[in-house]
Amino acid sequence: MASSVLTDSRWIARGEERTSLPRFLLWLSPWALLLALGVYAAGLCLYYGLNQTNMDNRFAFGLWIFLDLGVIALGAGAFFTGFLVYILKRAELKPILNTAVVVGFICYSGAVAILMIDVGQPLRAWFTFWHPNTHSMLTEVTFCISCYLLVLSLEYIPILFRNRQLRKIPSFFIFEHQLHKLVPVLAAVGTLLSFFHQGSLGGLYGVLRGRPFAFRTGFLIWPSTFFLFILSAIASGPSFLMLVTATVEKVTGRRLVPQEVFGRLAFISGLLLAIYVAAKSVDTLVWLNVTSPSAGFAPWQYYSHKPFGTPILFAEIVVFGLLPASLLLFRKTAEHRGLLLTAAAMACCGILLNRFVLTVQTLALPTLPFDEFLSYVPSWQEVASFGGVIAYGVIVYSLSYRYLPLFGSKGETTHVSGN
Amino acid sequence: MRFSRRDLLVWGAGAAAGLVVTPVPWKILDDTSKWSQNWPWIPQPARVPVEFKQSACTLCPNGCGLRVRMAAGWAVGVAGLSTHSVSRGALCPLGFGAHQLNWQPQRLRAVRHRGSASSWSEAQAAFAKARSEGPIVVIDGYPGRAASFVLQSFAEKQSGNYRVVQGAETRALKPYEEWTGIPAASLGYDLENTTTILSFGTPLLDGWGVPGRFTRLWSERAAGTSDPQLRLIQVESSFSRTASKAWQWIHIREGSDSALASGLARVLVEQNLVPAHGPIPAMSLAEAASQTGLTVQAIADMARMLIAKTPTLAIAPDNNPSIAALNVLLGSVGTRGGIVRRTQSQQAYASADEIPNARAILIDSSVPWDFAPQSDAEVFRFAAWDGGPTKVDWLLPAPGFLEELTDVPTAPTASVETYGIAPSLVKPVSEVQSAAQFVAGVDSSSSSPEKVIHTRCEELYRKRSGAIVSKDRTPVSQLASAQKLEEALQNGAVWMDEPASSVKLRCELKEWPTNGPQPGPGNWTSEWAAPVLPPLASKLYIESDLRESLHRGNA
Amino acid sequence: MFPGIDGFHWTFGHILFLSLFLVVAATIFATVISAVWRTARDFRTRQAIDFCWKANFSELPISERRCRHELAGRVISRTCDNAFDCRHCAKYSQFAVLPATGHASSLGLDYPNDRFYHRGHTWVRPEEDGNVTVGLDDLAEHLVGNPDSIQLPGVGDQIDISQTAWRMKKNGREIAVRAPIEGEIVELGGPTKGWFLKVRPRLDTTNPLTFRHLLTGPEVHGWISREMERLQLQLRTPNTPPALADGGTLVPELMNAVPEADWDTVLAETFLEA
Amino acid sequence: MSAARYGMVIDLDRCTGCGSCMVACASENNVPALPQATARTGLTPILVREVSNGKQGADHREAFFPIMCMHCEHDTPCVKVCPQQAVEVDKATGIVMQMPQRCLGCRYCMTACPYHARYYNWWDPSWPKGMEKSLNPGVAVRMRGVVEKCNLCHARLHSAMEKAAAAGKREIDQADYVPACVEACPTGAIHFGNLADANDPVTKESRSPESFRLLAKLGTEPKLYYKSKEAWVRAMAEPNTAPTSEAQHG
Repeated sequence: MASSVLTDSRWIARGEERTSLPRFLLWLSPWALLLALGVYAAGLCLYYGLNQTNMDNRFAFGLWIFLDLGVIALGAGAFFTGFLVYILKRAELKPILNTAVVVGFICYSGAVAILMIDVGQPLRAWFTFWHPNTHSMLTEVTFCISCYLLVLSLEYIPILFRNRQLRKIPSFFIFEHQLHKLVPVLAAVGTLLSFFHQGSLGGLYGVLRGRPFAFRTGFLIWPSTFFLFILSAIASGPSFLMLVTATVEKVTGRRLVPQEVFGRLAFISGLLLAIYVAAKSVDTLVWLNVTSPSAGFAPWQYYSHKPFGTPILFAEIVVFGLLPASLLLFRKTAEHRGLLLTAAAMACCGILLNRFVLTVQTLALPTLPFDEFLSYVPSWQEVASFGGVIAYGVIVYSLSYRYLPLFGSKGETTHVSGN
Repeated sequence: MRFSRRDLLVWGAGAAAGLVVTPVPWKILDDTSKWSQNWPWIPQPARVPVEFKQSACTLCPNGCGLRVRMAAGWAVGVAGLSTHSVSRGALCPLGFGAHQLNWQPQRLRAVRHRGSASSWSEAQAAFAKARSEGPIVVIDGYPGRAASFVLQSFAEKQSGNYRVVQGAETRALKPYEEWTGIPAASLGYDLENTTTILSFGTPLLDGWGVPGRFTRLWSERAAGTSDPQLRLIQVESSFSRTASKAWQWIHIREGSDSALASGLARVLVEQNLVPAHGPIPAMSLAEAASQTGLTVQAIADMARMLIAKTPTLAIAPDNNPSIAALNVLLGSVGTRGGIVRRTQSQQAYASADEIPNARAILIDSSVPWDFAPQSDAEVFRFAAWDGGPTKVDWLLPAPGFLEELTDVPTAPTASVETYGIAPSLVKPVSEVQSAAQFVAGVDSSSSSPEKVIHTRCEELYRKRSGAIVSKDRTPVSQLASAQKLEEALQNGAVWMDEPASSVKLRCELKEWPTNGPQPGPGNWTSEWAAPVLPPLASKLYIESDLRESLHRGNA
Repeated sequence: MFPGIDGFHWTFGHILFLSLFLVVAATIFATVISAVWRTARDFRTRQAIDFCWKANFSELPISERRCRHELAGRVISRTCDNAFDCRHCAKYSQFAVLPATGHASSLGLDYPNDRFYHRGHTWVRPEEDGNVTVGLDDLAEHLVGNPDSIQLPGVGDQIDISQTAWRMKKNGREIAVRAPIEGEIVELGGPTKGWFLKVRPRLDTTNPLTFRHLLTGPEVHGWISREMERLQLQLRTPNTPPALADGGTLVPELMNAVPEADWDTVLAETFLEA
Repeated sequence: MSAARYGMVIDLDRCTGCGSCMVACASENNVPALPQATARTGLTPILVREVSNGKQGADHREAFFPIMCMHCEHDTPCVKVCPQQAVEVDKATGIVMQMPQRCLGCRYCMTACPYHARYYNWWDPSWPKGMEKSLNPGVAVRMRGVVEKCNLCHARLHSAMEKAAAAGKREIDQADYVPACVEACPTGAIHFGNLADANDPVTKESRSPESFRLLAKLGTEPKLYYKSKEAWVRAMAEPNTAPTSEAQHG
């Protein structure tokens, strides 16, 4: 059969219509190009060193750290959904679970990949496990992220093995089944890890006594940002899942998850976001009136620099915080798809903005009285690697969507108890 | 029995699991990190014992004492020699990186004839021919050295001519040479005994003279006190490092230094602040005020400031007669704390500004690179570094930093005669010759620097005046032999003459000088003869906004 | 790189951190290992194969999982929850005694009464020598017609109920035919012989349990008619008229006759592929 | 050897901003001179910064702040954040030590340092042909991709200790241990000493009312003091009272 040469129907789950292979490849090709560019840029950075970037001694962290914090926050949907489904037994969210896992896997693996380029001596990265400095938030981050990435890949395996051809291999099939029965354990571990490193990512900047703009007091060894990050992450995670699912539904033009799932996610996201905004506002007030002055810094010192004036603070808390929160909590919103997605998008932007402020603005602001406000523009290598990660995400997701039962497929919802 | 896909998987998994418990992956992990810790392409200094040697910096005529850290026969670090009685352990920033100069890519390593590669023998031949055909002019940038003596005597033998390119610091003393008949080279500033210094944009705290001399003096007597024993008044049109540290900074219009000097002179005379003698400047006070941008009152106050605490000394960065005249008016010429004459009299040198007809011109490596002789004679130019395009005929590689034995005559601004020796500590990186060695090669009758140094030491010993100063001070009269003296100098000691006898110089000033030659703005490296700067110096000034960008070779 | 070097010293923090790390790592590791171990165990106890079938069965569309008694019209509606293995079905005997209301119209297909039928469209016919022959039923024959290739197991191999008995290729599609009966293969046949395998059943043919799980009598016709309906729907393509027109008799070499149909689904549901 | 707390008092009224300390430091510590480096990517373990009182014309004044690692004592920001103990406070000397061979170049410590006194090796260190012969044998060259900073010329302390050991002494002779910048300063503006020794002149000086520390309110207890008679210079201790900051925020 001539058509069978250019067809992969044998790999696509039976009864699922997918676009033809050539069209699929056509869709992938631009992303593949972007990925290739990203890999090339990353190669340059690894071979010639970080002089390929526009980072410098004052701007020691740049676009990449912002990206890492951002995607990991958005990827929080994975562990949080797992937490809701397996620990809190919210079965109605099951349809979204596989997508959550895949998205989480993409976000975390992408972040780790970028981190490996970002450090000057990747070959020594493992030292952290041998000479851990237990006072460092980064140790906590390294440890949690690497473990959680492992967990995510394990959670990804069952989905992978449910591919139509792979499942025909008995050993795969049985292993998938057995592993799937143990996934709640992984979900529990993952939840623990994620809660911690989402927090320690916030702590990363919160502990910087030398950077009064970021420094926060807190509870025990954890600055307030530790808790704010957890909150904001689990608030934005579901919103991001909604965005992804809705986008896929738009691209493929078919209904993938029942409407009530959206409603549920919207409510959860909105509720958490509202709590976050409240907490964030309190934290900001305490910081501006107590923490910062006691370090010898007056608030006007932070917000008198263009373009980082008070509007950015307003945008972070009100425009991209309070507004989407109330929208998502508003029942009617869930029925109106466009509005719902706008709200979700705003929530995600809010979180990204928060990460941006904490990473970039912190470094741009002067600390010494004779410092000047610094600006930084990433080099094409940085941007390209950034794009590479996005392309990687799109490709992995597209492949998963095409060949794996992502949305409440057979075998996911009803699983026979083996003997 | 068939080998099924399942078996393959099981086997693979088993192998992977097994590998983890073997030392292999851990060993690899460890080795990769070790490798990253000493990448083969990163140079590491060999762990060899270090020793310290004394010498002096001859890159400019101030001859600061050096404490050189040596390893495996190479200089691996430079610091000031704290026992050095002139520089007192201080160096200019350029000195601290000087040990890397010899390795600069701009280092001259081979003879070049009109841009193309040549050899010493060809250069010798060409020079011998020129010598047989006509007079040879020799140009020196650092007079008074043993090498200078060799060059000068050679030039005179050639019925030629010995000319000197003098630095701004020596040029600044020219007016006094005119008026007193004492050669500028034997005049100096008695900084140690002065109380008020009026500096007209002179970079006193920024590499002027022997850096250690004034900076140490300033930090002992002036720094950080509102009423210093040493009052430094800096007159400058733009804010300089010296101005920032001065007791007073007088902000005047650019190029109005002479006007201010005249203005001050008028006030001093008209208000009888000084015993009025000599001419009065033609310029009115109002005129001076309008030129400088100061008020009449300000100038008057300043004049009083000058006589409030005497002795007062006005210092110009370069040849400026009005400022010199102000010193005369203040009675600061030939008095304690003013312009003094050093005991030993130097000769007056003819300037290289105009050059008599000659068959060939020999330029010593001490002459600044940008010096271009106004002559069509064949030019033999010695230099340790290539400072860029030049239209000389012969470019001859000279010894670089610490590569030759030389002596250190008295520094241009010094108030006391000194003599030191800078032994050569490192071997040249290529086949080099100093101008003195070169002429000796051509004219067997001419002496060598080594011999001259030797004789000079014997002379000093015979005179029995002054003392050898290092950690402690030993009068020459107490030394056992000239040999001992030379050895001491070889090891970083300095011979110092008795302090200047403050005999009042007869200084006739016919009329108040009209604006003399206006000095160009002196860069902080202007006394630095080498056309390149130590890489670290230029690097750090690029990596900090501390200095104006350096338009020098590699800077 | 080891304690004692580079000024490495143990602190309480290390112990805490490393033990925490090890606990988590151990948990993850244990999870994987136990999954692997359970997998291995399932293979050891031969439950794996059985389980695969059960899993696949559970993923068949409901219409494919009707209970034989419903097919026979003994009950109104019932889904099989025993993977078509009536031998262990508690309900079997209760329903088996009820009268069948199914009518016997063979829809132009040949389903002789001398044999038992498996839902994977194979039949079993007891022979005089106490063995049984296994073959494709008429519907399957019509679909596949003349296969491009056949891959039979070897004599002496064991086959298991509902596991793959043999494989066939047609138009580049692989078809795994499910075994209707368990036993040892004693002789190989082929299309020409009219049967594919001769099997010595594990229990002898007189044992009622040997054929209990297979369809017979009225059940067959109920089943076939539903299968025909399914084909009817699946083979209808927008532009072509119903392939089973002319009174619904199947044309031979159906796969060649209607190439544009979704044969993936048709074959999968016919031969009970998940 | 009883624990020392090495520190400095820098007399800003004496600092003429000549930069000798920077050159001496770079030479002592084998810092490469790379043409690609800029003011923001260079390696300047000690960096002299120019500060003005923000006034114009005749009232304009300037001072020079030599900035280097302040060797903070109380939860030292860089030590706290380093994930793998590549930075440690040497108990015996109070010197904040950076171990380049342990550093993975994450640069977290650089974001943590309020003084921007830490520098990253953005390039492979390299020298013109032959110039590697001029490297200081006492100090290892750092590889690309790691962070470095002032360690108070630890190599010099090391040789001083060796010398003491050879002489059979337990305490080093303070005269044998003088960091390169201190040695280099032509006006003697940098005073180095042991703050743990109450009789050390530097200890006394550090307590004078004219002495101050930058960003002291951050509570990191830096061991580097500055000293000036000028009120506007002392105001630099406080970011929000510093004259230049108004100029910035005009």
